[in-house]
Order: sequence, then C-alpha cells, then structure tokens
Amino acid sequence: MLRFAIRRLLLALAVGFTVSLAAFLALQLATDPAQAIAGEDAEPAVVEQIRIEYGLDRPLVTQYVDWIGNVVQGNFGESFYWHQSVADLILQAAPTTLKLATFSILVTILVAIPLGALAAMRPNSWVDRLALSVSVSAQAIPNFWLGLVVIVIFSVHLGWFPVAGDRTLAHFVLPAFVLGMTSVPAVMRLTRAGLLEAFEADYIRTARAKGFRGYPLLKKQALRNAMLPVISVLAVQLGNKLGGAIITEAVFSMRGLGRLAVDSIQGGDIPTVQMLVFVFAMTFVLLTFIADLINAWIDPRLRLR
Amino acid sequence: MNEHAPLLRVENLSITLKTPSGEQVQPLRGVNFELSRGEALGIVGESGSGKSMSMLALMGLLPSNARRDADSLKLGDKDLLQIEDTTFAREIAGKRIGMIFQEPMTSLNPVYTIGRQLIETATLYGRGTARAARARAIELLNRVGVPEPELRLDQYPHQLSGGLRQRVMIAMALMNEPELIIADEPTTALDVTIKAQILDLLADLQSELGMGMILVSHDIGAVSRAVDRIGVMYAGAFVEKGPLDDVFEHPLHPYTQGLLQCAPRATLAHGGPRLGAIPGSVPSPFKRLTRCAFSDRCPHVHDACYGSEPALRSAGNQAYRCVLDAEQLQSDNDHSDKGVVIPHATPVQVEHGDPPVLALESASCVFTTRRGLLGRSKDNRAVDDVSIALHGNEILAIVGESGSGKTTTARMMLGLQQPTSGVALFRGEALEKSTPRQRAQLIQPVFQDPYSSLNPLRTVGDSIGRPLVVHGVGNRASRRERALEIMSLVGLPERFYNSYPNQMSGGQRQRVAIARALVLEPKVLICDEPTSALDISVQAQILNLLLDLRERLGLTYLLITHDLAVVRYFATRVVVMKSGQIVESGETERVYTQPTHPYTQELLASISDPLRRSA
Amino acid sequence: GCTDDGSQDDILDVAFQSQVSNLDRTFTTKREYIILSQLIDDFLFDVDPETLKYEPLLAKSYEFINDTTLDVTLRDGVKFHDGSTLSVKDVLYTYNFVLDPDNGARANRNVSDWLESVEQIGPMTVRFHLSYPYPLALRDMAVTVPIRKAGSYTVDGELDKSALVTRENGLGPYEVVHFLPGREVMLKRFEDYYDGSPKGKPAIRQIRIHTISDWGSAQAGILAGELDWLYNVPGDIARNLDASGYAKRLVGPSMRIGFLQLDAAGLTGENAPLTDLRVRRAVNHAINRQSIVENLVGAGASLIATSCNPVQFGCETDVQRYPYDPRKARELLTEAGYPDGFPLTLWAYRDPYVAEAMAQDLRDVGIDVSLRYVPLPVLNKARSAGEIPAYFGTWGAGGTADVAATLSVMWNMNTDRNLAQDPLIAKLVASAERTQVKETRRQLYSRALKRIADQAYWAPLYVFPQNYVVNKRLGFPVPSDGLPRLYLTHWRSDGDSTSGDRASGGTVGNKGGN
Amino acid sequence: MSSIDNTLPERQTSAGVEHTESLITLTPRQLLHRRAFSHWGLIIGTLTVIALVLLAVVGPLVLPFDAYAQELAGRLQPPVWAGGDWAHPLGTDHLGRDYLARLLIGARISLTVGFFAATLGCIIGVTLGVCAGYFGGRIDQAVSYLLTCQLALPQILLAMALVFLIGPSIYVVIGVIGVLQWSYFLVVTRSAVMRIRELDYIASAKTIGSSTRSIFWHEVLPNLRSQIIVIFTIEMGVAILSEAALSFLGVGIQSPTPSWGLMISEGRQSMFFNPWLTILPGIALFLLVMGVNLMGDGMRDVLTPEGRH
Ligand SMILES: Nc1ncnc2c1ncn2[C@@H]1O[C@H](COP(=O)(O)OP(=O)(O)OP(=O)(O)O)[C@@H](O)[C@H]1O
Ligand SMILES: Nc1ncnc2c1ncn2[C@@H]1O[C@H](COP(=O)(O)OP(=O)(O)OP(=O)(O)O)[C@@H](O)[C@H]1O
Ligand SMILES: [Mg+2]
Ligand SMILES: [Mg+2]
Repeated sequence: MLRFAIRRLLLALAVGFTVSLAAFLALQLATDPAQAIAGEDAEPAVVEQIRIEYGLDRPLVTQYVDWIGNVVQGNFGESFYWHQSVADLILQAAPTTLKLATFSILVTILVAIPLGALAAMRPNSWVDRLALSVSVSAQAIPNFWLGLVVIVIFSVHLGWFPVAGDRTLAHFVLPAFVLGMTSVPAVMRLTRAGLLEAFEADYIRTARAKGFRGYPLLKKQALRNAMLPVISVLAVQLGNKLGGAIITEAVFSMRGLGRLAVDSIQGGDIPTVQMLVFVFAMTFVLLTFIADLINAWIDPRLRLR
Repeated sequence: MNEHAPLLRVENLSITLKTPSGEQVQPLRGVNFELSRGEALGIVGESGSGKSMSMLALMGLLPSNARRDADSLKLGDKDLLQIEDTTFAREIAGKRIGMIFQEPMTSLNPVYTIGRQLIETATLYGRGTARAARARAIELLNRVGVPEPELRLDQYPHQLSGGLRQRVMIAMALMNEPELIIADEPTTALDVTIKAQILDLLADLQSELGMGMILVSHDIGAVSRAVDRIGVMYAGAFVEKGPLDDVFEHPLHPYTQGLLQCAPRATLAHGGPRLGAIPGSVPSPFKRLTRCAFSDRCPHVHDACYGSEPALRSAGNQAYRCVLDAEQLQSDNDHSDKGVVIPHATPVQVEHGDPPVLALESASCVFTTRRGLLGRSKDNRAVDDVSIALHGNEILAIVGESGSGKTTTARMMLGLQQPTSGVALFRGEALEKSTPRQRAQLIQPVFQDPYSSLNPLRTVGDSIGRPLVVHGVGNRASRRERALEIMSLVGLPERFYNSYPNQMSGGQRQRVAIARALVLEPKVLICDEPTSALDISVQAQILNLLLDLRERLGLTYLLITHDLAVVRYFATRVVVMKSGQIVESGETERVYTQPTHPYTQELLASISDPLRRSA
Repeated sequence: GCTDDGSQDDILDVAFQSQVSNLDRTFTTKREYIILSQLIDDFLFDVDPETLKYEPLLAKSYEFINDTTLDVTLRDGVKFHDGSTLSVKDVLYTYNFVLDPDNGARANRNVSDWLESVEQIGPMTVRFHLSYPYPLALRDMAVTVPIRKAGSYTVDGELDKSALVTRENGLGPYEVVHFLPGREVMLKRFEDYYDGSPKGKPAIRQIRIHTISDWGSAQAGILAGELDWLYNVPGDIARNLDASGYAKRLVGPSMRIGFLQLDAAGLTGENAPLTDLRVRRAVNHAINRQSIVENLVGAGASLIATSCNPVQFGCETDVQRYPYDPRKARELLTEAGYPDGFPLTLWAYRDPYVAEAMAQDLRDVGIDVSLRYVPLPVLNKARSAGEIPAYFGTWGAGGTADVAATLSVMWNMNTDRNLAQDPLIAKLVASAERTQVKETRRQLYSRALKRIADQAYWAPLYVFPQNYVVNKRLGFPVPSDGLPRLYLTHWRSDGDSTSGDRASGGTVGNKGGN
Repeated sequence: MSSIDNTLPERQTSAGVEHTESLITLTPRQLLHRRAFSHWGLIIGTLTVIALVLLAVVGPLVLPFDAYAQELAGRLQPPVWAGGDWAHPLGTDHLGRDYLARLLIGARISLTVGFFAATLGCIIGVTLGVCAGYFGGRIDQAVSYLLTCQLALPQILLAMALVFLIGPSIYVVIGVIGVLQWSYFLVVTRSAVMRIRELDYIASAKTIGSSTRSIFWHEVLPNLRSQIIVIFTIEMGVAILSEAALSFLGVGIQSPTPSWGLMISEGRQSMFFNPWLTILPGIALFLLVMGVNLMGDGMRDVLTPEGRH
C-alpha cells in the first residue's frame, strides 16, 4: 500500500513536470514576459532591465532546470508579474477555486445522482425521460453562455444573488450551479447506467430472491457497486473543475486559480503559469489516486493491488 | 407422495414477453407440475427451453416486460397469484423458498462480506436477530462443508473458490429453513469434480432437511445424481414427466429419446455406436405454435402433429406430450437403438513411426501480468514443463479442469504463443523455422466460442474464403466455388453463403468455423472445446461431423475438452492436465479402465451417467 | 457585505479593469497604480487636474537657482500613515534610492538620467543637482517619485525591494486598510492628512477598489448597485449605462492618442510595401477616422492629424493632412505598383472594433488586411522581433502635457517602437530634450512632427476620450489629463439625488418608468 | 471458462431487438436501418444537424446579406421583433454587420472546426489506442503515461498559450482542439482493441497466416468502426463547444470571421441593453450541439447497443 502510494506520488511528479514543461515552452515562445511586466506604456530600457533582473535572458534549458531544482527544494519561485512568491499567490487564489469546485461538485452530486437513480429505478418512465432531457440539454448548453444568462436573470433582474466577485457565500451560488451543471450529464448517465447494470447483475437477482425489493435493494445492494465508475468520474471532474474553472471565473469575475492562470498567461508570468499547471496536474493525478482508494474501500476486489 | 397437500402446485403457467420492438414472445406455454414435501424434482431441457423462466416466474423475479399467467400457483395453501409482490418478498422469498443460481462467481454481491450477505437474509424484515443469524450462518457453513466458517464470515466472495462460493450460496438459501429450495443449474459453472460434490451435497441436504427441491439443469447426467422425479422441457412446456428411472429406462417422447442417445457416455468403451443426433435446433419462442413444437425435428412426424399442439398424456407413472401411443413410441425407441445406429467410423491407422506432426518438448509458458502503469508484476505459470506429441491420424485429447493450461498448450502448438522455455516442434523441426503460411496449410484451429471465432462483419462465404485470399489462391469465382464445396462438406446449405454470423445458431457457426479451417486442406485440426458452448443435441451433430470428416479427409485431431464422456467416445489417446502439468497420459481405454494418478481417479469418480443407474 | 449605495456606508466602490498586484508605485508603471498612488502617496509636486500646471505639494516652495540647480523646501508637520513626521532625510533617502541603479526602481528609471545628486542645504530644504537642463524635471518629481520614509526598503538590515508591495506607509490622503493582491484594495481616509495640501482633505471615508476585468460584470455591478465608479469605459457601455438611468456618464479628455504605426524602415523585409511613401500615404487616406470616431469611439474623442496630443506643449498641429479619400488611396497604391493591393497583417491589442473598422477601410481600398488581435505582451514580443508591419498603437504619455513624453519614447533610435528609424527625427527630439528654452524646444518638435506627417510614418487617428460611469450621487471632478483623482470625490446631496431610490428597486425593468 | 455456455445465441449477440424471428433473418445493414428509424433522438438530432448544415451551406449563398460588410452608421440595430426592419432581420452588431448572415457563417465555422478537430483527435486517439491495445506492454504503458499527462493538463490554459504562440486562425484552433482532445478516442479504442485482440477470429486470422498489418486493417479496424463513428459525433459536439469557449475567451477564431463563441463574447458587452446579440448565438450553439449530441447518442444506441452504458 505504502509502496503503491509512493509510486503514485512519483507518477504525479513526473506528470506534473512533463505538463509544466509544455506550459513553460509554450509561454516562452508565445510572449515576452519582460514586456508583460512592464505594461502598456513601458520604455524599452525598462523592459531590458526587467529581463536581466528576472534572469529571462538565460537559455531556456537553464531556466527550466533551475525551476525544477527549486521546486524540488520546495521553492516555488517568485512571480514576475505579481511581485510575490508564487506559493503565496496560489494559496491566496486557491480558496476561491476550492470553494467553487467543492460547491459545484456538490451541485453535480445532488442533481446527477438522485436523478440518475430515479431514472434507473424506472427506465423509460417520464422520470427517465426528464433525466435524459436534462442531461442532453446540460451537455449542449455552452456554460459561459449559461453563466451570462443566469446573471441577467438572477442577479440583475431578480436581484437574488450578487453579480460578480467572490466575497461572500452568496457569490458562489450561481457559479457553482453553472459549473456544476457541466458535469451533470456524465455523472447522471454513469449513475443510471451503473445502476441499470447492477440491477441486471446476478447478485441483485440473488438479493431479490432473498426478499429485497425497492429502495432497500437500491441502497443496500446496487448502489455501492454502481458508484465505482461514478467516483472515478467525479474525481476527474473535480480535477477538471479545479483546472477548468477558468471560464466560470471569467464570467463571474471571481479571482480564483482560473483567473490567476488567465491573467498570468496574458501577462506572460511564466513562473506562475508553470507552477499552476504543475499543481493542477499533480492534483489531478492525486485525485484519481484518492478515487482509486475510495473505490478500493468500496470494492474489496480492487484491494488486491 | 402426499396427494392432499402438495408443497407446490403450478397449473398452466405461461409467460409472455414484450420485446423492445413490440413483438410478443412466449417462452413458457402452459407449464404444469406438482411437488410434494420432501420430494426432489429435476427439470432438464436444452438452452432456451424455458427452465429458468419458469423458476423465475415462481419467485416473482421476471423481467419487467414479462407477463405471468397461470390457473393456479400455490405454495402449500398460499395462493401466490393473489398476494402482492411486497408481501411475497416479505413472507415467501428467501424465507419459504430458497434459491440457488448458476454462476457462483457473480451471484454473490462482490462488495459485501459473506457474513453480511448470509446474515441479512435472516434479519431482513425482522425475520430474526443478528446474533441468532450469525450462529446459524456458522452452523450452516459447517454443514455445507466450508472449512473455518467463522473466518469466512469476514471474507469477500472473490476470496473464495467457485466451489466454496456455491456452498455459501447453498447455505444462504437455507438460512431461513425454507420448505422449498430451487437450484437453477447450480453446478454448470463448476469443474467436473466439484460438480459432483455439490450435487451430492444438495441431495443429502434435501433428504436430511425434508425440503422440497427443484433442480434445473441441461445436463441429464447431473440431475440423475440428486432427484427422484424428472421433467423434460422443450420449447416452453414439458414434453415428458415421470419418475427418474422410468423416464431414463423407457423414455416415451421422441425428444427425450433423442436426448438420451446423443449424450456420449463415459461409461461405455471407446468406439461405441454413433451418437444419435437430433437434427435441427430448438425452435425460436417467437413463433406462434399451432402444431407440435418438436415436429420439425421428430423422426416420427406425421400429419396429426400439425393440427394443434398435442396435450400431455399419461402412461403409468409417466406423462408425455405426443400424438402417438406409449407402446408405439416405446417400441420405436427400442428399435431405433439398433436400427438407427450408423456404423462407427472405420478406425484409421495411427502413424507412429515418423516424427510427430506437432510436438512440444518440455515447454513452459509463464504469463507476466502487471496492473496499471506502475503496478507490481505477477507471474502465472500456465504451462509447466509439458512434453506432448501429436502423431498423424490419431485423435489426441487433452482433459483437465479449468485453468489447467489446456488452451495455452494448444496455442503453443499452433504458434500463437511463444513458449517461455522449451520448444515447439513442427514435423520434428523448430516451429519458427516454418512460416505461418506453411503451417497454416497443415494445421488449423477450431475454437471454443463460435460467437467470437467469426468476424461479425464478414459473411459466411467471406469468412470461409478468407484463407484463400490470404494465400492468394484462385480468383473470386473459384474461391466462391471452393467455399460452397466446403460448406456442403460440413453440412451448411448454400443459402447461408451471404449470411452474417449473427443470423445463425451456435451449431451453424461452429460449422462455418470448421469449414474455414478445412478450406486450406490441412492435415491437423486443433479443436479447443469445439462443442462446449453448444447444446447437447448440437454437440452430437458436430462430433459426428468431425468423425465423418476424419474418415473422408484422413484428418488428425487434437481435441481439448473437459468432458470425460466426449473424450472416451472420441479420442484414441488422452492426456490429463492439472495446474499446467501433465499428470497422466495413455491410450484412452487404458486411462479410463486403469487410471494411475489420483487426480485421474477423482475425475472418473465424478462421472454421472443417467443410464448407469438404471442399467 | 455588498452595499446598495455607497453613500449609505460611505464606501466608494471602484472597479479597475486591470488587477492591482502591487501597491508600490516605485516599481510599477501601469495606469491603475498611478491612480492608486495618487491616493496613498504624496509627491514633492502635484499636477493640477484642471490647469495641468505643476505646483508644490509636499514642497512648501521651490526655486530654480540656475538651469541645473533646484532648491525645494518641505512643508512642516506632514505625517506618514504610521504617524512619523516627514523630514529632509526621507526625501534624500527616496531620491538616492531612485538614483542607485542597483535598486531597479522602475517607475522613475529615467530620473537618474537627468538628476545627478541631492543634498540637504537647510533644515527643511533639499537641493537637486541636474545633469543637464531638463524640461520635465518637475513632471517627473510630481508623477514618478513618491516620497518614502527613510529606510523603507531595508528589512532586517537588508535591501528588500518588495518591502512595500503589500504594506504601504505613504503620505497620501488615504491609507491602506487591507490589500488582497489581484482582487481588492481597501483604503480609508487618513485622518492626519496635513492641512493645506492642494489635494485637499478627502470627503469619502473609505474607498474599495475591486478588480473586474470584463465589462459585462462591471455593468452588472453598476446595474445591481454594487459599484459606484468606473473609468476607461467603452463608449457604447457608457452610453447605455447613462441611458439606463442607473448611473451617469462623465466624459473627459485623456492624454492618450491612437495611431497606426507603419513599418517604414522595412523591418519586416527589405521591400515591404510600407517602405514606399505612397503606400503609407494611401493608408492614411484610406482610413475613415471621422466615421470611426463618430460611431465607435463616441463623444469626447477628437480627430488628430499630427502624431501627438494637441494639448501637449510642443504639439505642432499645422502639418501635412491626409483627409479620408479612398479614391486617392487607390491611386497612390496603383502608382506604387500595387494596383491589386498586397497582403498586410495589422496587429492590435485593444479596441477591437476600431481595429476591425480600420481593417475594413484598408480592405476597401484593396489592401488584403488580416487582423491579428493579441494581448499586449504578445504584440510587444512580435514587435521586438521585427515581425510587425503595422499596428494599432496608443500612447498615454504618462499623462504628461508635453510632447517630450511622447516623441522621446517613440522616435529614439533604440526603441523597437520606432518602425521608421528616421535618424533626423531622433536627433531633433534628442536636442529638444536638452534645453529649458521653450521656444527652441517648440521649434525642434515642430520640425520633427512635420517630418513625421510628411513621411506619413504614422497614421494618427484620434485622442481617446475618457469615459467615467459614476453613481448619480457621486461628485467627481473630471480631470483634464485623463488621470482620475479619486480623493476629490464626494457624495452629493443636491437635486441629482432623486436617483437615490435606486437602492430600493434596483432592477433594469424599472428603467421604463423613468 | 470450462462451463457449458448455455445462454441462448440470440441473447449473446446483443440486448433486445434481434430476438424477433423476423429480425434474425435481416442483414446487419437492414437491422441498423430498422433501429435507426425507430430511434427518436437520432431522428431529431440528425434532422437538426442536417437543417443547420443546409442553412450554413446554402443560406449565405441565397440570402442577400453580407456577414462582413460594415456599416458603422447602422450599428446595433435590433431584430425585427424588437423594432428592427427587414433589411437586417436579426439586427446588426457593433460594426453594423448583418447578424443573420454572421450567424449563418458562424454555423459554417462551428461545423468546420467541429468536424476537422474531431477528425484530428480521431486520428491521434485511434492510432494511439489501437497501438496500445494491440501491442500492449511497454507501448501501452507509454500511451497510458501520455494519456495521464493529457488528462492532467488544464486544456484551456495550454490552448491559450498555443494560440498566442502560433497566432489565432481557424487552422490553429482546429489543431489545438484536435491535439488536446483525443483521450476519449484512445480510451475506447484501446479497450475495444484489447477485447478484440483476444477474440478467436483474430487468432484464426493469425493461424491462416495473415500479416499483422492485414489483421489491423481487415479484422480489427472494421470492428471499431461503429464505436469510432459514435465517439466522433460526440467529440464533434465537444469540439464545437471548445471552439466557442476559446473564441469566447478571445483566443479562438478572430474577428471579422464570425464564430458563435466570439459573437457571444462581443455581445456580452451590451448584454443588458442588446440582449439578442448574446442570446441568438447561444441558442444557435445550443441547437447545433444538441443536434450533434442527440445524433451521437442515437448512433451509440443503434450501432453499439451493448455500449449504451
Ligand atoms: N429478457 C428477455 N427478453 C426476451 N426474451 C427472453 C428474455 N429472457 C429470456 N428470454 C427468452 O425466453 C426463453 C426461455 O429462456 P430461459 O432462460 O428460461 O431458458 P433456459 O431453459 O433456462 O435456458 P438456459 O439453459 O440457457 O438457461 C428463451 O428463448 C429466451 O430467449
Ligand atoms: N493471455 C494470458 N495472460 C495471462 N494469463 C493467461 C493468459 N492466458 C491464459 N492465462 C492463464 O493461464 C492459465 C491457463 O489457462 P488456459 O486457458 O490454458 O487454461 P485451460 O485449461 O484452457 O482452461 P479452460 O478450461 O478454462 O479453458 C490460467 O490460469 C489463465 O488465467
Ligand atoms: Mg437457464
Ligand atoms: Mg481453454
């Protein structure tokens, strides 16, 4: 088990470094960080001074290798753009995104799983059809557009929620809803399919022969089996939400990791982007690891590994 | 038999299914039977005859698109037709009726412990306390022969072997001391030796606890170990019922007669009479039947069979569904016993002198499996130091339990699997020295699963002609010619030339596979369980076909099977494998009459022959 | 929580488009920081928002002893936010810090060009020694060098340039309550702000600066009553918000001009079409500035024909003009050997609609324009790599009302902004920067600007208007240099206050009733 | 698997429909037609997509509006139902360009990007998936690693960086989306090939002496066809939304080329005052993606009934 955990950690590190290398190269080639730091009306000498100050005149390989060395030593570097340590920046922005991701995954779970379960209990009924329509629609609605529409309706016209920002919990309601809806189709379909499959399974027939019917059958026999793929997908979705809150944060003017990432890209702030990508990738791999652990807890067959 | 209060009375039970496309299917068409307390009833019949359906109907486990109709369905004095499903679940299911299913691997919930699953049966709806249930679980596990029961309670299904799981299933069915126990093919998925143990256990328990038992199986031999009475189902209804011995001794219905004849018998010496195959296959339940369901395949068919479906008639203790009289049927059967026998294939001289066509010398095969990107690897020694030689013109059989390495051995001989150590020899030379094409012209395989051995996107003609294409033989027209020729050789009508595999039955597909194997005119066929996916009547057809082909084409066979009866009937030499090793080999008759290895002896002891009891 | 009306809790909610990541003006050059710095810092001098004249701020008085010597006397009793009193020591520290190239002070980097040294010559008097006569000395002192407390950048005995990034100890009318980098700055009135400051004592108790980078959210914020003040608002949005009745639009001038820069030097290729004067003139003739300004930029904008803002000192407006004349443009192109036009990538980083309209105008005369709209750093990188044949540039001159702030940056020979690489212009501009004699400077600049226009190095477009959208109850004096002074804002209780009921019924639907 | 497999032939082939006697005699193609024409989702989806494709292809040719002609004086005119006139049925945008014409060209963009990005993703994903599935071992591990990296990569971030790097154009957008979206193709083909690889007809093809390449092309790939078509459709929907999202963020299609995402982002500036600018492209996007998704779901039900879960 410990060995397995260490292997996964190494994998996460490897993936993190690979992926951040991609980000590093892409950004180095695309923008001039020194120019970005200097701003719109900056004079060239200022830019040159900045370039030397931040070591941007060194060869790319040196820059990247130095960076890895630093990260391994726990030094995440200094942001060019924000004049702060990258670690601080990420720690400041993380709570917003974490909250957003958590709330939105809660939305997903609260909408998708009951809906999927109801649909599976009565395939081809109106509930099933409703669930299917919800999933088809949610899959087709561009979520940035949905964000705009809910702002117009709920914030401006009805005035129920604040328009933009992330100061209070109320600020999170709409974005969490919008972001949460994006994962509803996948999770709902998997729940439904998983339960249907479980209901077809031999052990459910056994349970029915023992006298199980209805809700207890769902809860005590089928659910646990059906949840395996759902949990894996939820982990992936949560990972995507951490990395992919970009659009939602943009629409709702929230200042989380997504926003930090966009600003840093636009500002050519390579250390921050690199570290963000690294953190996202690590988180993603670790989330799948956690999902595997949960799955192993649910399904003893997976514990053999 | 207690005439007054039968334990179970089923009258005119029918099931109608509505398929998604809106068509109506009737897998059960008026089933009648009675079961007294303490009696064991066996139900046999080929796949799709409706055995499982009738059991599921009893337990209210039918799929949601099924409708159940019956004149009467009574457990004791409880009318099962009248009670609500919730009441049924609370009072009957798992309490008064226990049920055992076929697949021990999947019938237990993989995510809960054995203990939890046993105990919940007895505590559901407040049936009993957890403590009492636990005690009973331990006691029952002990009784069904699960060692260290207390330890098992905390184990998960996947930690037990198939046999142990089936024992747990039995214990679970017994948790609430049911009056009736229904076992639907409880042993089909198990290895031969374990199969016999489980059946014996069921028989013991049934008589010991005085329960009623219904034992469903397609294997007549298996049923004969454990029941008193037997019913034979065909196309959704009983065609014959009666006490076991009577039915086996003088079967009345032509179908019963056919079934008994087409089962190869391990107790008879090699080279017995030809199997009496029943031609054709089971009718589809989609047809509305306005005539005798068996009329398509019946040797005695005449005009009276077409008017309407014959009713069940009784003769002595037996009942049968045929327009003919019992005496006539009886005499026909006795007569056919001699008359219908086709002379057994003339023995072909086995060539021993030359180097063997195919051989393995101290071959081993180790599979290394690794889970995930960084998982640990595990070695599995599938075949361990096996030497085997296949000579021209012989029929060599490999038998052994599941996972003993039979298929792997065959794959090494075919060149599909590289031995980890040791060599495979093709006519005395290392296999690698010849190209796959050269080998293909001499050796061809026939696989177990007729569904996966054909590319679903190719028509039959295409599949059969494919080897010719690969070998660049002939042109389009000549290949078609050749394919049709081979099709007629294996008994496939020309009209199948443009059919797709999904339009054919298993037996027909297996014929296509054989045709494809023969199209390059090889000398050796390696048949890996060629009949184990098929019904017994179709198995007989295929075995007969293989024998015919051998006679005509002078083929050599390597036959892999776990069916001892088939081996004795078919093979000239036999190799017994266990855990990747050869434990015994020799002439078939020698091995069957004087087994030396304890495992072989155990195997032979587990044979159940329906006719041996009566003979 | 969020307020419905700033006046209720006396908090002014301000939205910036660009995020504030650093409070220290010394190390930043962006517009937002300048606005912020006006609030939390004080300088020796100040620019009067109306007259744009330089006047003493922390300085009580000043005197030019000669062309290169300036004496400044400080006010008494000026307090830092931490309570300590301003002394000459602090001014010396500040200027010496700026002068030391190792410190990399960014905003005032060019101070070290013209300033040689500072010394104390009286209890409250400092003497500045200039390296050469520099006309913009007071400007630089008023805009780029906030006065720091002595030792501000020394933490635990070591130099720490980021010492003030998050904790400012300024002299300005507001002090920092809290700062969430990239999100929010909360300021409160500095109650000990000295009497007699030309900036005056602030009226509003607190200012909260949000970062809201897109106009959709900003509008929603105004409509929902969560924001009181926006600036730099695109014309359409400002108009719409004004018409909605939820806020009012104020238009003022800005120092920023827009122009097309053309690769006259052939940086993108020896024979690049734009190296041909006729082609550059064709480009100038092709653009319908009038229509763009009227329809897209909106009120407050003014057309320019010369390459500077006419309000700046030295901005010669009597130059060669290229009126909108597509036919002429085509003729010129044909003459230059491009009867069928040529492919041209036009780069832009802001005002996409204007860029698109210009692209269309150029296409209409036959130039096959593809528009490349990118963030600024990307454009800058491409420009320094010499890949840009033409771009839509803008220049704010740091709010300076003197062409020096424009021409010296754009036309020196070392900058990649100089796509013309004309040594004559560079020489003229450089000499103008070394004299205090106004008339000489004016003449030099005039010659340079005339040449720019003759050669059609640029296609000057217009002076940007500065649109503000503010709470109807907010008093906000519109500055004439486009640099908002938020310390001058106050809540009004006059007739305009009818819109106070916005607090109760804040929905768009209401607007029909007004 | 020593058991006698006693399931019915019909039940093995797949769930449900083929049970019917009459259906059993149908060829696979006929069967497909049957299932297709009784699947409502598929029909609605296909009709929607066909309608939009027709509009996109024919519309701009037939209608007298120009998607690119600017008329600054006539900007931001409302659609007819909000007081506009028939000169511009759906009004005009910020530069006075006809909105209907832009929407129609936008459909072309969406369809083109969707189709080619999915094709690119398909080529990458299927190639990797088939190699990993067929050869297993080290190759499989390398592909798994690549997959993990791709999944762990915050895609929008890299897309933004790439678009800044190469410069935005429709080809770049197609390339970026295609290069970043192949995981689904890979996962499905990989496991399908792993399954197919073990099937007896592959072993049989080997024993008749077929070369590996011939097995690839003649036995493996044809059997992946239906799965690939299904994923292709689904991924096309995803690609269309990705393009819209990138364009919305300003790193996708560039004006003056109209992309629905870009139009939403442009309209957003005045969404409170000229809401149709935001709402119309949003609805168009919704309809197209829903059509494509319904088509994909439908095809999955019809082509791979067992793949429904
Ligand atoms: N869900 C279903 N939908 C349609 N037809 C079905 C369904 N389940 C079973 N059938 C049909 O009902 C008939 C009876 O099936 P049943 O399972 O009872 O056969 P069986 O005798 O138990 O066969 P086996 O030996 O294969 O278990 C078969 O023809 C089968 O095709
Ligand atoms: N490709 C493979 N990879 C890993 N292990 C394998 C592979 N093929 C077979 N094995 C293992 O090798 C052992 C022998 O398998 P094999 O298929 O030869 O047995 P068998 O006697 O044919 O069994 P059955 O009667 O079930 O067909 C089994 O434990 C099996 O799990
Ligand atoms: Mg059955
Ligand atoms: Mg095998």
